[in-house]
Amino acid sequence: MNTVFYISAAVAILSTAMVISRLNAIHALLYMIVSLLAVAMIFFVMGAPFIAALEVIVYAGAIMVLFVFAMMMLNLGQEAVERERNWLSPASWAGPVTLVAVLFAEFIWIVSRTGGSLPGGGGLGPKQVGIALLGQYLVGVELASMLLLAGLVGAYHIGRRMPRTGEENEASRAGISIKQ
Amino acid sequence: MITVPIEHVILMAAILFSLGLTGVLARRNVLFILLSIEVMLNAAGIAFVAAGARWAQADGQIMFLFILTMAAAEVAVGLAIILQYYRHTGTLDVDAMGGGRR
Amino acid sequence: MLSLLWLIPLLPLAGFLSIVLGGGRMRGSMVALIAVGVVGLSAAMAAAVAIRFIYLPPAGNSFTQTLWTWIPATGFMPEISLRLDALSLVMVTVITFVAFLILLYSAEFMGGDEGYARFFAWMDLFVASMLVLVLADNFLLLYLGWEGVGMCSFLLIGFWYRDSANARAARKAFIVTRIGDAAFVVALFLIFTHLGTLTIQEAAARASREWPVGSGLAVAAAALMLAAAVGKSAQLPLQTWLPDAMAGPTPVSALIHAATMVTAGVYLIARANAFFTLAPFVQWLVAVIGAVTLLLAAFAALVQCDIKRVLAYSTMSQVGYMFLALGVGAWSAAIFHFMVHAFFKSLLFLGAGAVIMALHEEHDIFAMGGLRRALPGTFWAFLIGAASLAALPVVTAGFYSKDLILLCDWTSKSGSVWLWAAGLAGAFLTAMYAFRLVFIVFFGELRTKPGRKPGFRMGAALAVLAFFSLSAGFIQIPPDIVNFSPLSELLETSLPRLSAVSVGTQTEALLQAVAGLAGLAGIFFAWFFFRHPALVERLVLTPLGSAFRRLWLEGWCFDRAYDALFVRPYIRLAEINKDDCIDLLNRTLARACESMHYLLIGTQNGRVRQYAAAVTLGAIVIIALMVLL
Amino acid sequence: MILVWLIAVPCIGALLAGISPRGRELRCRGVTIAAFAINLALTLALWIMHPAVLRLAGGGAWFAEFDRAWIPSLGIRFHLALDGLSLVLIALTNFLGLMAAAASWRDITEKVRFFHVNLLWMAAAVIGVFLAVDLFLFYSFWELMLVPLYFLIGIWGHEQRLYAAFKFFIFTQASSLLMLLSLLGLYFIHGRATGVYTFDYGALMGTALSPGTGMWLMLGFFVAFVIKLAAVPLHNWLPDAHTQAPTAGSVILAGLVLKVGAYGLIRFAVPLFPAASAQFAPVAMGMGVASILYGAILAFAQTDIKRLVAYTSVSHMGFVLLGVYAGSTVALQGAVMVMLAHGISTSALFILVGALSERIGTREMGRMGGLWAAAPRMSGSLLVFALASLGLPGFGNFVGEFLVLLGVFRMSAPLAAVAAVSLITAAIYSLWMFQRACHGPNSEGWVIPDLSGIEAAIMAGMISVTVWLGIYPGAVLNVTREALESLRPDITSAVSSKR
Repeated sequence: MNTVFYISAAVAILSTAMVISRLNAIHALLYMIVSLLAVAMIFFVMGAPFIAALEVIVYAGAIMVLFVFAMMMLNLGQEAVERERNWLSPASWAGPVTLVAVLFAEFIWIVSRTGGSLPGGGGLGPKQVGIALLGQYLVGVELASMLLLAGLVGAYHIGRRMPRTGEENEASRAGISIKQ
Repeated sequence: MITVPIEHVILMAAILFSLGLTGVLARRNVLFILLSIEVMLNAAGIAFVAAGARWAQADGQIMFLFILTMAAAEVAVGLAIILQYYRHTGTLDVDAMGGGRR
Repeated sequence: MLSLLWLIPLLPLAGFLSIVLGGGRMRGSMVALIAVGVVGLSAAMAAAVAIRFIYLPPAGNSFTQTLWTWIPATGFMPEISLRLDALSLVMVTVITFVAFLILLYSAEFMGGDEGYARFFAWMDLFVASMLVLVLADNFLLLYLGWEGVGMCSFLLIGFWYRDSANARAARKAFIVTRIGDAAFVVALFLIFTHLGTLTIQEAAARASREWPVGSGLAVAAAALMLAAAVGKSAQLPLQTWLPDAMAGPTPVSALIHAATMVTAGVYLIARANAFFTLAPFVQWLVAVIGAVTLLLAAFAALVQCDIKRVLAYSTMSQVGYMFLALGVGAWSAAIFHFMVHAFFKSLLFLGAGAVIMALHEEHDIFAMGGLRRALPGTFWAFLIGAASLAALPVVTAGFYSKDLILLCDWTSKSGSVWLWAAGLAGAFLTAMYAFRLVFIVFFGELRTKPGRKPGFRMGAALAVLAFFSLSAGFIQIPPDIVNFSPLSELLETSLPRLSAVSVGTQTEALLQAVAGLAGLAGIFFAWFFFRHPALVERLVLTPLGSAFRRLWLEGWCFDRAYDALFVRPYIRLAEINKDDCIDLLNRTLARACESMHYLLIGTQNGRVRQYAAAVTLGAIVIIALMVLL
Repeated sequence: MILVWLIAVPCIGALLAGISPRGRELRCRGVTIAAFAINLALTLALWIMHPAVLRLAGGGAWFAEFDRAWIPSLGIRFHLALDGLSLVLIALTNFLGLMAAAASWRDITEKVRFFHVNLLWMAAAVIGVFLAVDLFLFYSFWELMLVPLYFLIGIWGHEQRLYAAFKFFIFTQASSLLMLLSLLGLYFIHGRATGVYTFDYGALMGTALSPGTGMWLMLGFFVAFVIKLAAVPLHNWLPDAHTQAPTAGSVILAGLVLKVGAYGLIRFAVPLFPAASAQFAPVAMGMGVASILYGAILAFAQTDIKRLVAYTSVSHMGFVLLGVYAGSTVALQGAVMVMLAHGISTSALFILVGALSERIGTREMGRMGGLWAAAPRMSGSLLVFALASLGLPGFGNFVGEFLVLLGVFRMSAPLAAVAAVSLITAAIYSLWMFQRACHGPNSEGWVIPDLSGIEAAIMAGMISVTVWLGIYPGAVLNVTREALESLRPDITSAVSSKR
C-alpha cells in the first residue's frame, strides 16, 4: 500500500511540475487532470474514499471542464504559445523560484519537527464525514452553499456581455448582430 | 491503509504547494495562474486530509470539502472575469492588468 | 437704620441694571434721572447711616451685616457681608456724595453724546463696585469691588471707543492694575492658608496674635498688598497707566481717576494696617514709594501741556502724600487727605471739564488763556481747587490735611526728616504747577473764544465742591490753633492712633509756617515764571533743561522702559510662537507618516504578481520568525 | 430608571429628528430643542430634590442608580449611577445642548436632520459617560461620543474642516486606545487577584497594584483624559477642531468634550490609582500651570478670533488639571466650578464669535473694529463673557479659579503664584479680543444686524447662569460637596509626608 502512495506522490509532483511549465494551456490542463487523479489516489490510500471520489468528480471533472470551456471561448492559438515562450524566460522565473525555494526550505524545517505516522486501519468512510458535516458543521455547510450561490450569480453577472461605450460598444453590437 | 510517516505526506503537500506558488509567481498568463492556485488549494487539501487521517477525525475531510466548494466558486468567478477581461483587452497578461493605475 | 446698609451699594447697582436693560428705549433725561437719582438716594442713605453711627455708635463701633454665604466650599466659607466702621463710613459718605455731584455734573456735561445711557450705566456700576470695595467685610468681597472698579475704569476710559488710542489707554489701565491684582490674589491665598480666614478684622487679629513683628509671612503678605495698592493707586512702579487714563470723559477722570478708585490702594493699606504694622520694612517702603512718587509726579506735572495730564500727575502726587502718611503710620491723616483730595481734585477736574467743553474739546493749556473774564464761575471754582491743592494756608482744606501729613512725618516714630523734606519739596512743587495751570489757563490774553458755558447742574456741582474744598479742613484743625479734631477721633475707633514723638507746640507751629511758606513760594514762582516767559524759554533751551523737559513730559520715560522690557518682548514671543511650536512636533509626525505613505504607495501598483510575491515574502518572514523564536 | 431616561430622551429625540420629513426643518429643530428641554427639566428636578428624596440608603454619595446585567460572561454590567458631580455636569450638557441647538437655528441650513441627529447622539453619549460606573460601559459611551463629533466638524465645519476633524479623530482615538489598554490591564489584574472578573467601578477601586503597574495603568487613563482636556503639550487638536467646527460643534467641544476629560480624571484616573496619582501630581500640576500660561500667550498671538477663544480653553482647562491634582477638596471644588463656568462662558463666546463671523464673513480680527455702534447687544454680551473669561469676580470663572489656586497654594505656594500670573495674561488676551472686535474705528464700515431674538435669548440665559454661578456658587458646591469629598484622593498626606 505504501508503495502506491509513493508512486502516486511522484506522479502528482511530476505532473504538477509539467502544469506550471507548459506553454500550451491545453497541455497544462491535461497534466493538471493527471495530477488531480494522482492526488485522488493518495486520498484513497489515506483512508478517505469519499474525498477521493469528490476529487475525481468535482475537481478533475467539473472544475477542469470549466477550464476547458474557458479555453475554448478564449480560443488561444499558436501565437499564444509563442507569447508564452517569450514570457517564460529564465530571468522572469528565477526570482519566484528562489523565493519559493526559501519558503520550501522553511516548510521542510517545520515538517521535520512533526512526528507520528498515519494509523493505517479502516479510515473514515462517507458516513462519518456526513454525520460531522450535517451536525457540527452545519453552519459551515450553509455558508458554503451561500458562497456557491454567490459564485453562481457572480459568474453569471460578470460573464454576460455588457454594452460598452465607444468602439467596444460598436464591436459588441457587431458581435450581437453576427450572432443573430 | 497506508502507514507512511505523516511527514512524507505533508512534505508531498508542501512540494505541491511550492510548485503551485512558483506557478503563480512565475507565469504571466492569468489562466496559468488560476491553474496554479488550484494546485495550491489542492495541496492544502492534502495536508488537511492527512492531518484528519492522522488523528482519525472527520474534520480534515470536511475542511477539504469546504476548500473544494470555495475552489469551485472561485474558478467560476475567476474564469468569468478572465473572459470578460480578454474580451476587452485581447490579452491575458496579468502584468498589464491594473498596471495603468498609479 | 444700619440694617439698611446693603441698600447703599445695591441702589447704584439697581440703577445700572435698569439702564442696561431698558436704556435703549429710555429718553436721555430718564436715564439721567435714574442714574443720578439712585446715587443721590445712596448718598442720602449714607448720610442717614452716618448720623446714626456717630450719634448712636453700635457696639464695638462697628456694624456687620451678613447677606449670604458666597462660596460654601469645604473649609472655606467667605460670605457676602458688609462691615461699617468709622473708616468705611468716611469712605462711603465721601464716595456717594462726590459721586452724586459728579453724576449731576455729567448729566449736563455728557448731554448729546451717543453713549449717554452707556456712560451712566458704567458710572452707576462703578459707584456700586466702589461701595462694595469699601464696605466689604472680608478680603474676597473687597477684591470683588476692587476688580469691579477696575473693570468700570477700563470701560469708561475706553468710553469713546472709536479712537484706538482710547481703547489702548483703557487696556493699559486694566492690565497694569491687574499686575497689582495678581499680587493681591496671592496675598489672599497667603492670608487664608496661614490664618484660616479672609475676614479682615479676624485675619488682622490672628496675624497680630500669631505672627511676630517682621516675620517672613507678615512681610510677604504686606508686600503683596502693597503691590496691589501700588497698582490701583498709580504709585511707582505701576503708575504709568494714570496719565493715559485721561482719555476718558472728564467726569470719569474726576470720579474714578481722582476722587475714588485711585485711593482704593490707600484704603486697602489703611484697612489692612495690622499687616503693615507687623512688617515695618514694608511700611517704610510705603512711605518711600509715596515720597518718590509724589516728587516724580510733581516734576512731571510741571511741564505737561494737556490740562488733564497735569491734573493726572497731580493726582499721582497727592496719592503719594497719602502713601507717605500711611507709611509713617498716620492712618487717619491719610484718610483725611483722601477726603479733602476727593473734594478739591474732583473740583479741579470738573472745572477743567467746563473749560474743555467751553473750548470745544481743547486740551492744550497753551491754546487757552485769559478765561478769567469769559468763564468767571469756572475760574473761581478752579482757583479754589488749585488753592486747596497748593495748600494755601488757613483758608483751604488742603492746607490742613497736607500739614497734618507733614507734621506726622516729622513726629512719627517711623518718620524721618528726609520724608518730611520730600513732602515739603512736594508742597512747593504742587503749588507751583497748580498755579502755573491757573495762570496759563485763566490769565493773560484770550486765545480761544469760549462756546457753551456751564449750566445749572454743572454750576451747582462746582459750587458745592468748591465749598467743601475750602471748608472740609475745618473738621480736623491742628491742636496748636484750635483743638478740634472730630475726624481723627472718629477714625481712631477703627484705625490705630499714630505713635508719635511729642514735639512742642512751638515746633508744630514752626513746621506749619514752613509748610505754608513752601506753598506760597510755589505760587510766587509760578507767578514769576508766568510773568517772564522768556526766562522759561531760555531755561528750556539749555541742554540740561530740554533734556529734563522731555524726560518729565514723558513721565520719566517709564512707559518707554516698560515697553522695551515687558510689552515688546511679550508681543514678540507671542508672534514667534503664533503657530504653536508644540504643534510642530505633531506636524512633523504627520509629515513623516505622509512620506511613509508615499513610500508605500509605490507598492500599490496593481501588479498582481508582485502582490503575490509580497505575500510569499511575508509568509517567509513569519515562518522564519516562528522558526527562529 | 430616571437615569435611563436621561440617556433615552436624546436618543428618542435623535430618532424623531432623523425621521422627520425632508423640508420640514422646523419640526426637526423643535424636536431637538424639546428633547433637550425635557432632559434639562428632569435634571433640574433631580437637582432641586436631591437632598430630601434621593438619598440612596448606604449608597455613599450616589443619588440614584440603575444596574442590569449586560454581558455577564465578561462581568460587564449596564450600571449607571448619579452623584452630585454627574448631576451638575449633566445639567450643563443639557443646557449647552439647548443653547447649541438654538444657536444653530440660522447657522445650519444643510443636512439639517443629520445635524440634529448628531447633536442629540452626542448629548446622549456624553450623558452616558457622566453616568456610567461600569468601566466597559464608560468606554463604550466614550467611543460613541467620537463619531458624531467627527461628523459635526467634518461636515458642517469651516474651510479646513477635514484636516481638523481628522486631527481630532486621531488624537482622541489614539488616546482612548491607551485607556482601553489600561482598562483591560486593570480588569485582568483585579480578576486575577480576586477571581472576580468585573468592570465595576466600585469593585475596581480598591485593586491592589504594585507601584510600577499602577503608574503605567494610571498613565494610560491620564493621557486619554488629558488629551480630551487639552492640556499642554497634548492640546494641539483643540485649536484646529474648535476653529473649524460650526458654532454648535464648538459649543459642544468646549462645553462638553473638554469636561468629559476632566470628569474622567476626577472620577477614574485619580480614585482608581490614588498612590500613582499622588506620585504623579507634581508633573500633572506642572502641566496645568504650563497650559494656563502657554494657552494664554498663544491666545494673545492669534489673529483669528475663533482660534483665540479656542486657546483660552487650553488656558482655562489648565486650572482644572491643577485643581484635580492639588489634592485638596477646595481645589477639586474649584475645578468643578471652572468646568461649569468655562463651559458656559466659552460656549457663549463661541456662539457670539460665530454669529459675528457669520455676519461679516471673516474671523480675522484685523478686519473687525468699532462694532459696538453697529451691534451693541452683541458687543455687550461679548464684553460680559470676555470679562468672565479673564476671571473677574462676580462671574463663575473667578470662583473656580480662586478655589483652585487656593487649594494649590496650600500645596505649593510658588506654583500658585506662577499660576496667578494668568490673571494678567488672561486680561491681556480677553481685552485684546474684545477691543479688536468692538472698539477702535470701524475701518471697513461694517453694518451688521444686532443679535436676533433667539440669539438674544441665548445670551440672556447664559449671562444669567454665569452671573448666578459667580454670586451664588453654593447651588453647585452644595450639591457636589459630598461627591467631591468622597472622591478626593489622599494626595495631600502623601505629599506632606514627603516634605
